[in-house]
Amino acid sequence: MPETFEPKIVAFFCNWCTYLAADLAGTSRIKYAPNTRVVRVMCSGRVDPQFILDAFAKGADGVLIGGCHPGDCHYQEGNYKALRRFVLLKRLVKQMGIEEARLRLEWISAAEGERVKTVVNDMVEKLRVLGPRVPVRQKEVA
Amino acid sequence: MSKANGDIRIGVYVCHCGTNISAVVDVKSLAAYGATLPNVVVSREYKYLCSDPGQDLIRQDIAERKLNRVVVASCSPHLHEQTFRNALATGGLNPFFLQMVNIREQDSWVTEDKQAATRKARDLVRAAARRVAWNESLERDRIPIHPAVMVVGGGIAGIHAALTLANSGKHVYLVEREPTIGGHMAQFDKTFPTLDCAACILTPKMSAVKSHKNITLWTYSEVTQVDGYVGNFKVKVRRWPRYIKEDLCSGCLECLKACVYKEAKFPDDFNVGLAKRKPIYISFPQAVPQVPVIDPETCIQFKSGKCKKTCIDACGERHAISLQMEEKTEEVEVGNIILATGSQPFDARRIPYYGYGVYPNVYTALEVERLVNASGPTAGEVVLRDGRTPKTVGIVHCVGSRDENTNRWCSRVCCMYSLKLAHLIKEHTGADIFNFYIDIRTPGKGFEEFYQKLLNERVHFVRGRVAEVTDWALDPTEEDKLVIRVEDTLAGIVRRIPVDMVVLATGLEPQADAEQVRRLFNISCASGGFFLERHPKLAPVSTFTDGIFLAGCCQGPKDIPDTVAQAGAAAAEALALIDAGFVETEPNAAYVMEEVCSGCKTCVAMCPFTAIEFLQEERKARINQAKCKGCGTCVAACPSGSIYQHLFEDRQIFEEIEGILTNA
Amino acid sequence: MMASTYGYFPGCSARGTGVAYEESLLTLFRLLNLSLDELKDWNCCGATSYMSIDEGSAFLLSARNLSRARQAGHRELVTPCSACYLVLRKTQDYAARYPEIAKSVGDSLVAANLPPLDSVTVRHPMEVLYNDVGLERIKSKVVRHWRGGRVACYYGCQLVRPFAEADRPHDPTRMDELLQAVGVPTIDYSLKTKCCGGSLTGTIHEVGVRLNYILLKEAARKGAEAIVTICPLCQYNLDAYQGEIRKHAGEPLDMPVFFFTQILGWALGGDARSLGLGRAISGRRSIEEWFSKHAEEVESYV
Amino acid sequence: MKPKVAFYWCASCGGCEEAVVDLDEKILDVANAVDIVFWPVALDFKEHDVEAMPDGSILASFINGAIRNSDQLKMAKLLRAKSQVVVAFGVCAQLGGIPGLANLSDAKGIFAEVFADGVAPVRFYKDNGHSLSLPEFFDTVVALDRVIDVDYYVPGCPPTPKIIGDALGVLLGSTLPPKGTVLAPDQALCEQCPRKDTRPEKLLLKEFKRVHQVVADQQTCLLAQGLACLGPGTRAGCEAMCPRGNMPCTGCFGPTSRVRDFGAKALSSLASIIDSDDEGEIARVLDALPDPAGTFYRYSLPSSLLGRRRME
Amino acid sequence: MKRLKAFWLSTEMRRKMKFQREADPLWAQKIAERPGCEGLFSCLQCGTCSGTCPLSIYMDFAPRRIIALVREGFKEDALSCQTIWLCASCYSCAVHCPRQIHITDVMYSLKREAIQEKLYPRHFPIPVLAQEFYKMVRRKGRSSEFWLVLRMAFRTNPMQLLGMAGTGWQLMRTGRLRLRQDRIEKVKELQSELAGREVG
Repeated sequence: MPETFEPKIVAFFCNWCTYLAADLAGTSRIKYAPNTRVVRVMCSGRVDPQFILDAFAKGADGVLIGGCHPGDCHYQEGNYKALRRFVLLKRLVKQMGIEEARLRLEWISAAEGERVKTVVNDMVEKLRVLGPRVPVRQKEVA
Repeated sequence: MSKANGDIRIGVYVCHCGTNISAVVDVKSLAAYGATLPNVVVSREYKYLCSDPGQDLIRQDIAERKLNRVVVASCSPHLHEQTFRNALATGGLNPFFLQMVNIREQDSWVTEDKQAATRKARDLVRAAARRVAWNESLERDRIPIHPAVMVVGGGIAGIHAALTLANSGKHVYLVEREPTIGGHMAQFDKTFPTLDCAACILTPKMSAVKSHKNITLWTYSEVTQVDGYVGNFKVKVRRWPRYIKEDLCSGCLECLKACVYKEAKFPDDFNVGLAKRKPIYISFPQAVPQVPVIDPETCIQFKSGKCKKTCIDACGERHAISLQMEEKTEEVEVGNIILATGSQPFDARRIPYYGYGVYPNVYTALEVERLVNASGPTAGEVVLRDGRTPKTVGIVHCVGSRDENTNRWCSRVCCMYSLKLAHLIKEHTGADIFNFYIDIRTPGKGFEEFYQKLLNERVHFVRGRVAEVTDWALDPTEEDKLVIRVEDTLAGIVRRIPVDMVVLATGLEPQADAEQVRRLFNISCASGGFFLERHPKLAPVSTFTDGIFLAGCCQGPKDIPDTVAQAGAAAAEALALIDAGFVETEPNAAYVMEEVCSGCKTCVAMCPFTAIEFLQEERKARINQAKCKGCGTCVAACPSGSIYQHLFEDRQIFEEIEGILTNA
Repeated sequence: MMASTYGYFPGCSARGTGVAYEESLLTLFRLLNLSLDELKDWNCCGATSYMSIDEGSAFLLSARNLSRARQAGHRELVTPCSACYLVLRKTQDYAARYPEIAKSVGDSLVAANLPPLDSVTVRHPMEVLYNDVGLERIKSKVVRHWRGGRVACYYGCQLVRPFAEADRPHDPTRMDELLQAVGVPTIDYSLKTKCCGGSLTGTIHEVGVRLNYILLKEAARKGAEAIVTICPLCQYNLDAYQGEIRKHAGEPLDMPVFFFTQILGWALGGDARSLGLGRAISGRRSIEEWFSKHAEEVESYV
Repeated sequence: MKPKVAFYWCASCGGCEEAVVDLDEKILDVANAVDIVFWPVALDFKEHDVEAMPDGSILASFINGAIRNSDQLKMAKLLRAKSQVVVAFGVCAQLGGIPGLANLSDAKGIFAEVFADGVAPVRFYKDNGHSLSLPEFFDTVVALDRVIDVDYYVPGCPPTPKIIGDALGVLLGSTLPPKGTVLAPDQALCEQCPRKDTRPEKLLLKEFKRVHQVVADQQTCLLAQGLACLGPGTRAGCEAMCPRGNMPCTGCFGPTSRVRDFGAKALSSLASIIDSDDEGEIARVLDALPDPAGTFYRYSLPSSLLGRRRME
Repeated sequence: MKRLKAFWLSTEMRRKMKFQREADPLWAQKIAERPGCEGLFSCLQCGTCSGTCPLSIYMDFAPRRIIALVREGFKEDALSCQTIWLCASCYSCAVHCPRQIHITDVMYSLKREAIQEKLYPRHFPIPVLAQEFYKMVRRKGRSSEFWLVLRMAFRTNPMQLLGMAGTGWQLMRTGRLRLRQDRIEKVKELQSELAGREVG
């Protein structure tokens, strides 16, 4: 275990933009924090809020959703659905005492390998400041 | 959990990818770790899994170790998922029992810390092993391919692609925005490095297009809407009225002579403003089609309605001119689309300190192309706007290229066309010519030889990016001249060089409306705005949207040879699909568990492809498998969890998350 | 229309060679009933020379002034000196871009119990006149009309460089537009953003003087009868060494070098004294020659 | 002899007890069919009577209410031991229910809130030789199956007479359903809603309304009228009582078996139909749902994926 | 640069060569990490900076060559040259550079380095002026042109004052020469803030 806290980020990347951006970052050998674990979905619209809460419940320090820029969705509108759910989910998650910075939605196009780096590094920085999440399940009765 | 889905026997395969992965990720320990995971019966690492022996390894284990699930930890699924699915299929296993783990693009290539990289790989393999247990056996659907092809853009790329397809007997719709095809190449005089005349090699192809029975040519037209998907796109094309009936016009051009404007007096786009044209005009003598256009902006009849309409009289009983002509829309079905929408030259005004638009004797390269062109405004004479012949000429390279303040990329063609123009100007005027360059790039066939030729022609080459083009004079020899201030980096001195004419070698950039076009065809742009190819090496003319291909400068700056080669490749890709007759789709469609659907209709509004229909008598939703594109938005929206998605079942994703987060 | 009271940071040279700039600036702003509230006990901005020795504390010097401005309740701090303008802005820019700088500066401010380096916009009079007052309003207030020839607007370097927002870096035009608004014709002056050498005239004298010689000569060559500046140091350099240039280059050079505030101020009815017009070294012709004498009757029309 | 059954009441409002009584004349059939050995709210049996029974001697215990203190925990474990079948009766026992909303706070927070600056209860109290003690009050409320093994669930707040009747029928019937079954249809409520057909096929909402703001039309789909009706995500079984009473469904029957987190799913489906693609606009529309947790987890917070608010 | 006088040569020759051991790549790295110097290694040696610099024509190494020297780690040459001091920080290079390198800030870093390492050209007036300016501001909180020039002159070549007399008189006449040295009220506070930051 490294002495500096290494947050674990579960990232849901859409197949057509953000996942490709992450691939591009690779082919361009852009180095960024190794803290993300990408779950590939066809569209950010597929990301069921259950997935996000499940990730938090199982101890993820942060959840990152990556989709195509507004208007660029490979499926025309999926990213808007993702946005609508995200806005509401963010409020719920806040009520559940999970800090803003832990849940993030980013539009990253297939061309923006560099942006994957900036977003991930920035998120890792913020999560380091917040420190590890105590998975709620541990603090319970019986 | 495994039992829940039958007896699971997983094989885990870790690829070194030479040293691409193994140099950062500890593949040995990773494979060893894989072996410890539940349901894993075999776990191996291998140098190149995508190679035949690599795939055999997998096929063997399927046969001998009775594997029914396979996890491959290697590169991005976008690169080799297909390869390994085939391996499974040929090994006698349903290809969709494969789960890929991306430990190259998204791990070894982006991580410095080896331990961290290996940790990441372990998590991902663990997740995949859990997920794959829930993968199911699936079948692909086949979509028939409509044999017709649409080519968008009538430059050399579009022309070549169209002809290639047409010659193989496929019908082609060639759509061009301008009144004529030919694109930028038609504006050039000679082409580097062979100096053969552009017109001589282009115009025959242009007329071939016109006369080809398999090509429907729509000039002065624009694609406005694209629906459907690979195999059967429905495309709407807007055709602006040119006020002259193509089928009736014989191209005699009498109407031009007859126009009430005796003198041409409106800026001529084709000659980049260096010449004038009449309200009724033809772009250039060899234009295809040989049909004039009337510009309603400048035509008296359109502006005031008080014109003698001498053009109509001149046309006589042909009645080809019809001022009532209206815009119309064509709608066609095609199986594939080739985008050859080209690029535009960088606007030199964006670099004020080079004085374009301020000092009349600063020209862009394209303007000079017209000046040196025999059929150009000066009939090939290189003269300044004030009629003088330049005695000294400075050619400034990398204008709007390799510059973080404008465009970052190298435009690839400027070095060579600058050399070409240097040669031509010297040939025409005998002027003393200075090239100001950062690096001379001559990687093409015969390019370096051409560079050598120019050195021998005593053209000056000053290595240094020009700091400014200015008119302030420090001594009498600089009076009334343009002074180029530059560091001669090789001599290590700052120089002031007075010249009569400055040529700005402007770079290439995406068309102004590339962004709209991209959205229209639902493809991506690379940084910089050129269209993004599916893979820079392995799929250079494909896009991430099946059935849409790229040719020419819309994909990135390139010269004519490369453009033509790419156009051919794009045509071949389209032909491959057409001749196969069908494409197989990814079986990732969503489906409704009708017996438990409560018919709340939430999903119906989710689908942009109207794939979800509400069955009136059953009062339940149903998803049309052919129409569904597999985004899964409805799955996430279904409030009672009654919609599922092949390849991306909730269960599979939950397992993946669990796998990532269960510490081990 | 923005707040018409601005914080005011004169800069050291305003109390020396650039005194005429401050005089004319204050007069002009009074004529436009904008008030400038001088920063209490302001200190050196930490300009070029200082920064060459120690950047960290240079930023701190700027930060003090900025945070003082906040303390005095100002959102906007006007400084006429290009160097001060650039350094103050650079400080903000670097504090924003580099956490380490933000921290070291921030800590020192806290230590000196000053408010944190808060959002104060550093502005230059030229851009204030252009944006907040506007050409139209200035036009409407003209009471004296220009009769002289064309002038060269010289912006100098630092006002339009990286950290600035005063105008376009490669071809600024706002000073020209302001002067044209009061009826003063300007030449198109290719050297308008070339450097005057700053303190070079005091150190490597010959080099400094040559730079200014080029500026003056080109202005003359383009038919300018005067140069108008926006920076105290530029004005000093261009103004003070013409005699020397006459001697060495043998050029018949005696060109007035105004501050743009002097021209505008006079056009709007300020008097020569309060505009510091008597403080010129070169081209000491009386300002009346440049403007119509019939100010009064013109006034009656306005 | 008649099979023995027990009823017990943990953290709940007592509505579930009422529901049993609401069976009216049917209660007699029940009474005839079974022998009620423990029912604190109605019959005078004591804890030690239960302790005295041999393990497994009770056929079925119907436990309602969530677990939020040590006494309830003890009783739940006791009844588990004595019973062959334990039925989580009502949504509180099933998912945590209304009391479960306490998980947005914790013991300290709640006491501070409830007893404000009044006298806060102490667990142990001694006074000249006499001593009193209160059960431990947990920070976190949990559903019954988090503390003991539960065989069946009867959803609802409270379970409707029909549901109870059916449940009893099933339990007394010859073949028992698989363990863990929720004794209600595994479909969403729209199926039973009289307004179902009035929902337009493509429903998108520009705004949400709150019940006190509008008098809803009697016929048309409440969601279509802008009321945040959770029927589409809620298990059927109540015959759409609330919608019939012109009130939107609040989800007391919990999710279907295919949904892991009722709130997350309900939230997802509701947000998905907002008719805007602009973040600001979306946020504005959602301001009409000021308390997401309370809205979507009204009955299921303890059994949601997160279970409770993170404790500082 | 080693001078050598060979018997068969009538004139003195200079050997211009660098041994790699003279290079200090770590130092280059250090400079590149300074605020404003990030772009250092992205320089493509196009010479725009030198071309646009109003003073490059007087420099021993034009800006482009300074960048080249720095990133190859030739500390000695980069710090002991006059170039960095001739930079009047007009930022022309910075706004023209096609790699958006803040060359002016690189120059600043080098100046500071040169002062710390005591490598700056001793009697070259500019660093002297800078140091005097620095001291003055630390002492008084403001600068005074008059005293500044005076001090600088004394430390370099007092004779030049004669040359300045004319201009001085002109300024006096027009009331632009302020003999009194301003001093801010809270100068103590200022000094305490600057304390512990002395350099050079």
